[in-house]
Amino acid sequence: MINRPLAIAAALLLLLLLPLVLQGPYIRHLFILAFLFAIVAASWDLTLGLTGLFNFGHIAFFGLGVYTAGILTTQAGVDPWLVIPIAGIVAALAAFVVAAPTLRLRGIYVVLVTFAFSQLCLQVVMSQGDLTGGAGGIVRVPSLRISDYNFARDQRLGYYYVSLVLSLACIAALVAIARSPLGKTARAVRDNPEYAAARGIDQMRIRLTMLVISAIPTGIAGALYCIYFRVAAPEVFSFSTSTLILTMLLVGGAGSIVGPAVAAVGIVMISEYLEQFPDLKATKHMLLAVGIILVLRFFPGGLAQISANLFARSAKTVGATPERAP
Amino acid sequence: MLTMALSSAALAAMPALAQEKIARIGILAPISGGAAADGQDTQQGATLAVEEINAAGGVNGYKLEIAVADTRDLGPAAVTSAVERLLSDEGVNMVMTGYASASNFEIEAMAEAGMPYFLAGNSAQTAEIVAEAPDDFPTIWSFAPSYDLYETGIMPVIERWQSEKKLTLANKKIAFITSDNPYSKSIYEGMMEDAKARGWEITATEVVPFGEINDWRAFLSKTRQDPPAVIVNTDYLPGNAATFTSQFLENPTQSLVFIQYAPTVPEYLELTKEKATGIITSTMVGVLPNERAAATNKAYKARYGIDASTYAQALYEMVYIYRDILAAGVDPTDRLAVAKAIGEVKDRVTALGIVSFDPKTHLTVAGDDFMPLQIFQVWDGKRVLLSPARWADGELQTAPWLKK
Amino acid sequence: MAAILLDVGHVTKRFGAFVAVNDVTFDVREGEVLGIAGPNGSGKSTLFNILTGIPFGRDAGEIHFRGQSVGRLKPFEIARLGLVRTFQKDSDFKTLSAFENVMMGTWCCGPISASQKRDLASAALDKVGFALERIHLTAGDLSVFDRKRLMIASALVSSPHLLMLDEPASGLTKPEIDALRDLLLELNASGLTIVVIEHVLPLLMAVAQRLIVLNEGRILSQGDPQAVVRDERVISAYLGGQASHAHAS
Amino acid sequence: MADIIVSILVSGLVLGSLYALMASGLSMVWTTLGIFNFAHGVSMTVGAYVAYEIAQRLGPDLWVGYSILLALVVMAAVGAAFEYLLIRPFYGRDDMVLVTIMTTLAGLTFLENGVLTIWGPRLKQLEPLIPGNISYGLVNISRQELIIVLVAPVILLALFLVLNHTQIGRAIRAVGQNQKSAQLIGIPVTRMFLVSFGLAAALAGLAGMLLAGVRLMTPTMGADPLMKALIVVIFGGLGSIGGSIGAAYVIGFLEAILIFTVGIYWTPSMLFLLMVLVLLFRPQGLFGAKNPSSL
Repeated sequence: MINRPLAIAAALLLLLLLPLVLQGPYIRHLFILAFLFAIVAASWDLTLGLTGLFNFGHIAFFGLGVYTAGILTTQAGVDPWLVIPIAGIVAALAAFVVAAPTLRLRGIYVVLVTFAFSQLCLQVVMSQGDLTGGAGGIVRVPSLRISDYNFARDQRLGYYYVSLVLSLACIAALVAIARSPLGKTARAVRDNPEYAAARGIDQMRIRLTMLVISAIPTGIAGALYCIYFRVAAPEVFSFSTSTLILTMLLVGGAGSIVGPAVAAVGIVMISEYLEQFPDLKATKHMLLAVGIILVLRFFPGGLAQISANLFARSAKTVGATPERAP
Repeated sequence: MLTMALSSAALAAMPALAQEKIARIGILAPISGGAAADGQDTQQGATLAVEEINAAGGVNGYKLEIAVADTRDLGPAAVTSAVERLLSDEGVNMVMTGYASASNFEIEAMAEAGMPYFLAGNSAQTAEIVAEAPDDFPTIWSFAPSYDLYETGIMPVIERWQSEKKLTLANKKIAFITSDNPYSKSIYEGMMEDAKARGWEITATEVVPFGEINDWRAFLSKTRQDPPAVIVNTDYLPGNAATFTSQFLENPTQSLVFIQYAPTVPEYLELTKEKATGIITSTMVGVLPNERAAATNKAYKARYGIDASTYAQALYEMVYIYRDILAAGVDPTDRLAVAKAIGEVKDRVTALGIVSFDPKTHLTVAGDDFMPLQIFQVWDGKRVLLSPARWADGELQTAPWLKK
Repeated sequence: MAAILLDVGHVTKRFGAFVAVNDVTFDVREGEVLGIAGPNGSGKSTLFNILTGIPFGRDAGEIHFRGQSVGRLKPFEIARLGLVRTFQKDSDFKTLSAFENVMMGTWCCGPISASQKRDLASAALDKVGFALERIHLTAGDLSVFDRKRLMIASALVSSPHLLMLDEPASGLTKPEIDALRDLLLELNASGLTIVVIEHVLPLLMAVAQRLIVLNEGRILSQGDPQAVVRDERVISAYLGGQASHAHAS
Repeated sequence: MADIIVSILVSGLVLGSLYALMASGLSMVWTTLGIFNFAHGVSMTVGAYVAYEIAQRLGPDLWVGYSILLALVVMAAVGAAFEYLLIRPFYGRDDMVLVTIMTTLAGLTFLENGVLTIWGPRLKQLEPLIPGNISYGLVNISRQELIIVLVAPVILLALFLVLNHTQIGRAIRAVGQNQKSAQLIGIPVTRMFLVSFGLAAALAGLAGMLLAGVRLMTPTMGADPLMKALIVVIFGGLGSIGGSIGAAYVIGFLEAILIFTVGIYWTPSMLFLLMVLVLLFRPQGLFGAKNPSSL
């Protein structure tokens, strides 16, 4: 039997010490990338997994965060630290706007509208070249600094800790929300919308709230992504970015919040591992696709399910088998 | 999984076998994803050069080796990961690319790591990053020259043809179309400015989104309302250019047709075959009809079965520049010395022009005696260089759809 | 005579050409248990659906609850007025624990503190006789009867004015049905007004003070349960149809 | 002016025909299985490359004859295999809609990169069935496009006849309307899924083969048509094959008109915006029956 709080504490300690053990920017960079994607995957899970809202435009909130940071820092001279929270607010506002038409719809229609929204964002970014740099994007985004300490010149140590802290904070907040009465109500709406309505639950409001909440960490991650890479590029809105994050979400286990975050780390590492074999060329993407399908096929609940089995095995055997009607 | 990634990273970073000194060149290229054709050229051009050099016994006691990093969709995450992978490889002390991203943003990471970085990507973007403080970017060198000549170099040539009676134009009207990317759009705007200053009347303009365009007919119909003597399309994607050509020919007007860059790509010629005969194009990062280019192309075709594109030729030249630097005794691990030696290359004849560097922008110098603005006409599935005169291998002919 | 709690006048619901509920008029009086019976497809559940707006409203007719028209209200607003229903199937939030299932009923309670909500939920669980040691189990893992009890408990949390039960006995064993009967009688005795749709006639006969029988979307007969079941039209509708299936499980 | 109107008509017809071929398959899969197949666009890509391969091996002269049929058979098999491997294992799961979105996306990644691996990144082109252009009065059209305009309605009519007048067609429609009842009356429901996926892939493949004669082939050539098919299916109403076909021509003409009036630049945005508006005010689509939120 594994002690869960202990396992979490050990994992956190490992993450804190890791960059000190593993020198050099490469591995730190991979973790930074993984942490940023973990925020996006976990917050997407809040709507898609936990609330059952078929939001497929989540990547738009991320992209808006990226471009908010890019535009404000390069064109308005706003401090990069400051744009991180601002991007969260901008994304939340965007979520509010997209919610209006979306929440009246259900199922696949929500998929289509939200997906259309993310495509629309891409079109707007591409067409407003003077502001967004169009297809080329925005370069020379200033990096984070604390007085004279430049985060761009420390072998990515500073960014490692900033993104680690931000992602832990965001994920902790998301988990807290998932466990709050609001989060439980969202699950109730997902599990059984008609029953939820019959208990006086205003689904539109719950969905709206969750959509807006989930946009905030996503926008924040987008801003940090932009500042870290020092570029805002239209690829963040692309189909492949969406697919990548969605993979993390489902492989991690929809609705579990932490699962997608852990999967983000795993998938970034696996896909980077495959890069060690340049001869694979495009077949590495094929291997990943097969892997995804196998996970979905044999572990329907994703990593979260595997870990739940691991942690709960002893508890289950004690005899909590539910009574069944004869 | 993590340990796997770590251990193989460590493996990759292990010093090569002791008995043979290896100088590894990092190549950034989009091996998978939408730009994979360019990525293939980039990789193959470099590989050919390395194979030749090694077959000739290496250079100054070193064998060359290539480490390719895939920039996938050219997005920030993929590019930066590829850059970091190369930077983490202790054997890599030189990185080259055709282009690694749309904005060349990776230049900053390369500069911070002190890595010699030789790129042929959009020089306007490179200059935007480097030119403000070139001393902060001692290791960054662009094989592509400044693109300013595109804006002012083409209209004079057209007017010269007219005055030399090689070309009869019915009027002094011109129509422009571009796709929305920094490269095409700045050429579009610059050429339009130049045409206006020279007294041309602009009859139609349009900006199309960057990406695959399947229907140019709307713009072509617009031009037909008031047929201009010249139609300029500055979109640079070969597939789009092929579609543009065939749709123009469905109902051609009496116009000289100029398409920026794309017709210099071998695929364009292959796809359009004799259909494109008469089309005018220009490039400053293009393969000249010189002996060097022909020799490389021959070797390349023997090795890969296709013609060497600009990126293949450019990477081939970059590797040979690097070879000569090592041959001159520069230690490949002394990155600053290698970078400095690149910047000092002077009047070197390559398949793409004569290479010297401008210390202010770190770009190659542009001009007829340096990296020239090459103006071609497509004829029977081949490119005929018309300008500059120094390299020209043919004369302007009247396009088949034009009445003599 | 007791006050009218729910007043239903000439309600109609069509699906294309099919009229599921056809010009139905009845009322529910405070403190009574009204039974609604009828063969499959007679419009019982549809009637419940249009009264609560879940998942759809009526096409024509008037519905007044405690004097207020509910025709334009959203389902959750109707529930918050104190008209609370259960469902025949899908009777749980399957990933929530038993206790959390019941807590969902507190959305109808108005602004009260979290601890008050928990107290109300515990009281409701107690009232339906749900075993305390099972309150942390996931609802999806519970027995049918436990889930039915949870659904009733979650309805009771907010002390509704009217409880509408949609075939509460379906899927239950004989002893469970007896327990359910006792529960309903107990609830009614404490003053709760109940409308119950049921196939299982003995249960209805045991708890209902009035009975309505629907057939093909219309009210066939209504009034005293004993009189209604002796009504010729009812007998022919039932025997011609579903009587033998009345005890499905 | 007259020539512009003629141009709009011609381009609208060409676009509409292609969209109809794409959207009918997408809509059929949606109707029968209730899933949205993100890999539908890549079926078109694979179709074009398979035809290219056959033309390379058997020679372009044979292309008109059985090569097309052979390519269509291959595509139907690809579609059926896709259903068998990526959809069937997830059928009946609570989160099926979500999971199949992911599996079809994974299928898209797999096939797109498979094409890239097998045929390489370079642009390719199929020999047109009949090369050259036709000019008749104000009409200028390439012969290949004329073929598209003529063939699409024939194929779609055949599809209509198959769905309405053959046993298998009626079975597919029955499954689409009510799976349980279909099962009860003895229709092999899962086999119908296979058939409908195979048919959809063959239709998309045909669109790809026809298109590859006028445009260029790249491994990502299916992405844009998928987006268009998506818009078309929404306009026509998810789950209405006839509606989708009607909407395909409406969108084709609309796109042609928009390109000539507001320009190519804003056309995609306008179409997407229009799609959002349609979803808001008529979620059942322009031609769909009023049955929203079937999920």
